[in-house]
Amino acid sequence: MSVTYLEAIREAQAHLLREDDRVYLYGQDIAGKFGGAFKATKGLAEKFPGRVLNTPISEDAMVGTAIGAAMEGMRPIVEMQFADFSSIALNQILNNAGTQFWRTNQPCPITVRLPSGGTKGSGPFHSQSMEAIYSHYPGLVVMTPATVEDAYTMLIDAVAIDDPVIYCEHKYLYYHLKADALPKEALPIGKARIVRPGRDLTIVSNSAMVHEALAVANQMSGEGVEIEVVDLRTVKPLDTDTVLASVARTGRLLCVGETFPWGGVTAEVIARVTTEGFHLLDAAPARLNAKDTPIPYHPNLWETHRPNAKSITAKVRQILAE
Amino acid sequence: MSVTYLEAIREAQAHLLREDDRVYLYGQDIAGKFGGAFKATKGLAEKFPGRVLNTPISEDAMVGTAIGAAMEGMRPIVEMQFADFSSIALNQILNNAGTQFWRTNQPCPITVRLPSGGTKGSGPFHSQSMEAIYSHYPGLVVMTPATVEDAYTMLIDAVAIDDPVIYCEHKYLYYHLKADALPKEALPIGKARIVRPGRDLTIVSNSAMVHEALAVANQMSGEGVEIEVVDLRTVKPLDTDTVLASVARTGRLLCVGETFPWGGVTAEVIARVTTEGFHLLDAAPARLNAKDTPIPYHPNLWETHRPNAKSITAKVRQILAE
Amino acid sequence: MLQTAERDATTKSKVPPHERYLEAFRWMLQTRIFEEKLTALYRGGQIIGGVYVGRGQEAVSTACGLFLQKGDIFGPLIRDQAGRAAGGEPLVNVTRTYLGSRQGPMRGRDGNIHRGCAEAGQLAMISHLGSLISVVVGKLMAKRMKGEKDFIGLTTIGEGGMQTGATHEGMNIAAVEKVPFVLVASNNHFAYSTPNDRQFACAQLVDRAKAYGYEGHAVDGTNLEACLNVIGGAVDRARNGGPPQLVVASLLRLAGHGEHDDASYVPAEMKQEPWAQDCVPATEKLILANGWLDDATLMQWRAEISAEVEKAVETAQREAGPVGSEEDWSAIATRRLLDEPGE
Amino acid sequence: MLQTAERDATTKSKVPPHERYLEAFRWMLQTRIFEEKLTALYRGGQIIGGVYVGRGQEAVSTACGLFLQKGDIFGPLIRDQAGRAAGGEPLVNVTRTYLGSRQGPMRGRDGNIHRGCAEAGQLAMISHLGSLISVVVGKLMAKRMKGEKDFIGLTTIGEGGMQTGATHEGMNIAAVEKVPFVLVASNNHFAYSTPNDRQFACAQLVDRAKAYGYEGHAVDGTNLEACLNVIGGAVDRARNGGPPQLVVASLLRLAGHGEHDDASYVPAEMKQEPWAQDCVPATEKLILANGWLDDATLMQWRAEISAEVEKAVETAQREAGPVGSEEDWSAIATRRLLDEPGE
Ligand SMILES: Cc1ncc(C[n+]2csc(CCOP(=O)(O)OP(=O)(O)O)c2C)c(N)n1
Ligand SMILES: Cc1ncc(C[n+]2csc(CCOP(=O)(O)OP(=O)(O)O)c2C)c(N)n1
Ligand SMILES: [Mg+2]
Ligand SMILES: [Mg+2]
Repeated sequence: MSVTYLEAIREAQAHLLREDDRVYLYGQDIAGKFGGAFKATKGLAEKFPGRVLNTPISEDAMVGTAIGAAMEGMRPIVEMQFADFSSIALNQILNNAGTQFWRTNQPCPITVRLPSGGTKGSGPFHSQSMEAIYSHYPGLVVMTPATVEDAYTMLIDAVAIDDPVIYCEHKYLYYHLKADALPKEALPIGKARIVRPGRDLTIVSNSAMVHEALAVANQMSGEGVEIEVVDLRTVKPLDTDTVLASVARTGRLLCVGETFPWGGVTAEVIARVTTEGFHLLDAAPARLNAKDTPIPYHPNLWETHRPNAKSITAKVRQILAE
Repeated sequence: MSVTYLEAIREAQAHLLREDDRVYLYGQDIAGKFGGAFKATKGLAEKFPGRVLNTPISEDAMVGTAIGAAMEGMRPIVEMQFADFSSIALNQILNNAGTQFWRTNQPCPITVRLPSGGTKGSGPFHSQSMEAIYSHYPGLVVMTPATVEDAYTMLIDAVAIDDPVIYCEHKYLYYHLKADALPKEALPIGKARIVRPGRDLTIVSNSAMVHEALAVANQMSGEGVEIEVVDLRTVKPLDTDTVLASVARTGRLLCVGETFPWGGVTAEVIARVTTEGFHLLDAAPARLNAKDTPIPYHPNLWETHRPNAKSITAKVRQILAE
Repeated sequence: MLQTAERDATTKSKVPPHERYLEAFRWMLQTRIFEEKLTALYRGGQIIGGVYVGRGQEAVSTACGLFLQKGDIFGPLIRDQAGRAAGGEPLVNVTRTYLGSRQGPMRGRDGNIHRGCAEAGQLAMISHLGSLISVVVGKLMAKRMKGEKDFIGLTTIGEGGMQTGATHEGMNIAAVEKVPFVLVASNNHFAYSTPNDRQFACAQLVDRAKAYGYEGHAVDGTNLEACLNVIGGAVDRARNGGPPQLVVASLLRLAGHGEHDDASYVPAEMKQEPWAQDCVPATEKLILANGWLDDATLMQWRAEISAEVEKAVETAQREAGPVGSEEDWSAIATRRLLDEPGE
Repeated sequence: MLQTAERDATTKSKVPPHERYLEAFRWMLQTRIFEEKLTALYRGGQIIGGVYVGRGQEAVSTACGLFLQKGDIFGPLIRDQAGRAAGGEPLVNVTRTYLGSRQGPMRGRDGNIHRGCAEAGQLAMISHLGSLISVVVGKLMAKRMKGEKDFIGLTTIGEGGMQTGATHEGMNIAAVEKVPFVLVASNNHFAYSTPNDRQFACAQLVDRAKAYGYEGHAVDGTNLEACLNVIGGAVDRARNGGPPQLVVASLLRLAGHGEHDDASYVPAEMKQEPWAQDCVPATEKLILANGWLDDATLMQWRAEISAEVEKAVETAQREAGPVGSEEDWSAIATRRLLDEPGE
């Protein structure tokens, strides 16, 4: 038996509905036999009557109702059909959910699931990675699980947390990623993971980019280059300590992210490492991001738009050559 | 005769309405004798009948109509009553205006004025600086004028540019800042300005923070510390060359910004300097931002929330002590 | 209040037109006296930030707060001092907020009309108009899921706020979710300085009710009896299983948008409209004319209210504001997940 | 087309019920044949991304495109292949987009139904439903400011898209700005998999017209004659100074949301509803029964259309896709302001 990243997300929601009667699911097309645009809630409506609800096409109100319900003691999970449509709910997320605890001292434990990231032929409005925008504003926890295990445990953690959580699940990993079984244990939220130990250079990345980085690391170790790969897991809070410890070991840093460049995850990581661990670096830090254009529809363009094994490898060689 | 920052914005709009019949102004309460929540359009409706229009409370539609008009050859200037309310228009700005040229090869020359930044007693929803969010996404030019002269010339430039421009005007500077007259010439858009030459350390900042930095620089020069102050002027594009040249002279970098810390302007500047000019730095770069909470209402809290002369001075001493 | 009101009422020859009429009037009077004090403090430079009053809208707002019960949800907005008070918010919460006491409900973190009052089931609005509607709907959904009974949710909006996308999505989702919801809209003919003709183009805003599957009610917002009957009736309909209710009150904002605004843009003719009359003196006149209260009682009320107001102001003025260096700068409840960007 | 249609019509005993009836039918037929080809290509794995068709909505969509003139604005949406074609978009634009030719209108940067056609005044939608409405309004405002005459703007929406805040703000601002605007809403009873009862709760969506100050018209979306009369009439009303027009067509989406979706959630009974009939065969039957066309001409039309379709497909298939390394990666028009984040 094996579990995909997508199944892990479904199982986590099934577990939550089973174990915690404060939990309900709210989103477009998630109910009935249909079970969501990506089938992340398939079968759950039948199993948990009245707790998996379809919504009108009203992202602002979807999140608004979740905020109200959370303040009444519920633990709603809102599914955005695509992360890109959360732009409509952004005001409720940033200005309402994100300010609630600071302003009123009442927690606002909503979880917003964002099917994120690029896939072939999806284009500018079905491919976005929005973790940087949600991390920039105060009051939110922002998760970007990169493994089947994290997809499962982090979603369960997200609902347990008394604060609004933006859970960015990567669509490219839905089917590509498989594990043998659901995890029994997990790293605590807020801790980054050393996915692969190394000696010569640290690649810090998150979500789908972790796997591009890993591919490069494994392939280059054939050449005797040992790359340490760090998976941030949550981008807010960002586990600066684990990153600094890795850079202390390798002296070299490459940050790889799928968000747009300006103020993306890689900018924040580099700012932290250079302000807090400047003397750990033996060479200039570097970053690879998606290009600063909308995400292209055509696979030929899309593959060039995001960082990939080829561009990462080239960049690693360049850094090591310094 | 002297001109305030706010008057410069009004004069720039008067000039544009006079010189360019493609220009019209669109916003809440900007018409009639009233002339806007901050009076930035006072008198213009009478002078230019039919070209200064009040809108319903519909930020999404305000920007949507501007996009359509711009694609028909007009040059709309949209006034948000406060930058904070542009969250409602954010989808139109990022996903519609920002993607228009890339997708359709047709330019979308809208200008969106965002009365930005903190002032006493304004609180979480009337104080935000949103330049980081708009710079993160592709397709926009983002300006943050810090002087009366720039407020005037950059707004005129904004309308001339064939792309969507987010013009962040700082409310704190509206009345505090005065110049003797409107400028005859200006730096080109995209170039940062060395506001004050120095030797020992570079402070890179933008908008109202430029003046906090200047105050510190002038005061510390009494102690023989010469700080070079760089005003970014536009945060996108970001003039990395001018910043690098300054750091090459001083070897030390402090970035001061009013946005929230995670992925803010300071993170992007530090990422650029350390990736492109690592060896120019004699000490770890540093940054000061607003705190990672909503912007407080009470002046006692607000003054601690944003960087100020006191916190900048302390940080400068710390860097120089390295 | 209830006691006073009923006693006075019953000792009179004629009975007031609504059993809670006098009680309601007292809240209107309290609000008028209290807000005039706040305005004076503002003019005296003692207020932090702006002051926003509900002058002219006391009848509608009082009716919004008066019929709520324990367990109900109230989402007051910018003109709702009367409804907040009638709904159970103590005056000292208001003065503490406006005067910047750290002991206020928002602890100096947010201000003026953004305050909430959890004890009274009153939500803390954010500025973005319309955003509160779906939040109220969510609270009602939660109460139903938890098996609570007999609750309703009521929130208010202006004719300008009705043009936001959030209001549309919120009104629609309330109807789809079939929650016991009442939206009271006050068309006070101005959104800040903007008149109706630049805000909407439908014949009457109450036509929006049918567009969402609500029951719609138009009411003269200057007539206390009508407000009590219509809003009270809408609350009953919602409580007893009716569809969502939209009440649209017509009146004039009798102050500036905020106290910084002289409202010189309001045309003189408009002030002559029947819906432009001031509900507070109008109601008082009616009460005295009908002998539902005697002058003595009325004078006594004024005295009591002034004392309450002075006390609330003095209390807040004695209290210290927050201190930046002592503030807990955490935007999240889960301490261990605090992000430390470093400097 | 016009010629063909009229010639056929006039040579027959009976005249079709609308002068452009046969022309309209030809667009419906072209769309059906063309979209079936696209579906086949999709099943054959030759399409990049998804395929979204307007099966069952050809009568409404054709009517949306048919009455537009040079200078008019059309904002087509997801189900509007027929209206796009009738409005002047060449088939090859469609195949180039779906098959990823770099010569397509979107040059591989955006895909499928997001394409626009500037020459035909057709806008390139973004996905976010409702966002296009205010853009059309803005174009109409600009045309008025520039002194143009006789233009109108028409855009379409689904019953699901009507629940977005953007639709609300856009519909309202069109009425406030008094622009010559027509919104054609198709209630095809599903938004992806979501039925009406989870989308809205009003008795009928055409009640939204009054709520904004529009003239409202309900129409049977499966009846070509009705669609031509009602939508054509609405376009005339808008063009001749009438207020904004809302047309709500009732019909059933006769395909999946996209070709990846088997639509198994559509209940069998629903397919028996009168508004669930397929407008293309229904119209064809009517035409033959009345002898408005003879079989020979119809066969000839099918042959001509199939040839056009094959040609459009072959052209696009011969063309190369874009190349990442040669792409101009600039999101802005002003080269000198390109931001270089560096790596
Ligand atoms: C989305 C949004 N845009 C702009 C504002 C700024 N603003 C605050 S109150 C106001 C006018 C509100 O008018 P109305 O809704 O009629 O309420 P009234 O003040 O008349 O009671 C505006 C424009 C806001 N609060 N929210
Ligand atoms: C704001 C927004 N949210 C979600 C989506 C995803 N989505 C695309 S089409 C669709 C269903 C649209 O239904 P309807 O408006 O009835 O049009 P139809 O497909 O039935 O023609 C959804 C939910 C979107 N495009 N925009
Ligand atoms: Mg109003
Ligand atoms: Mg539909």
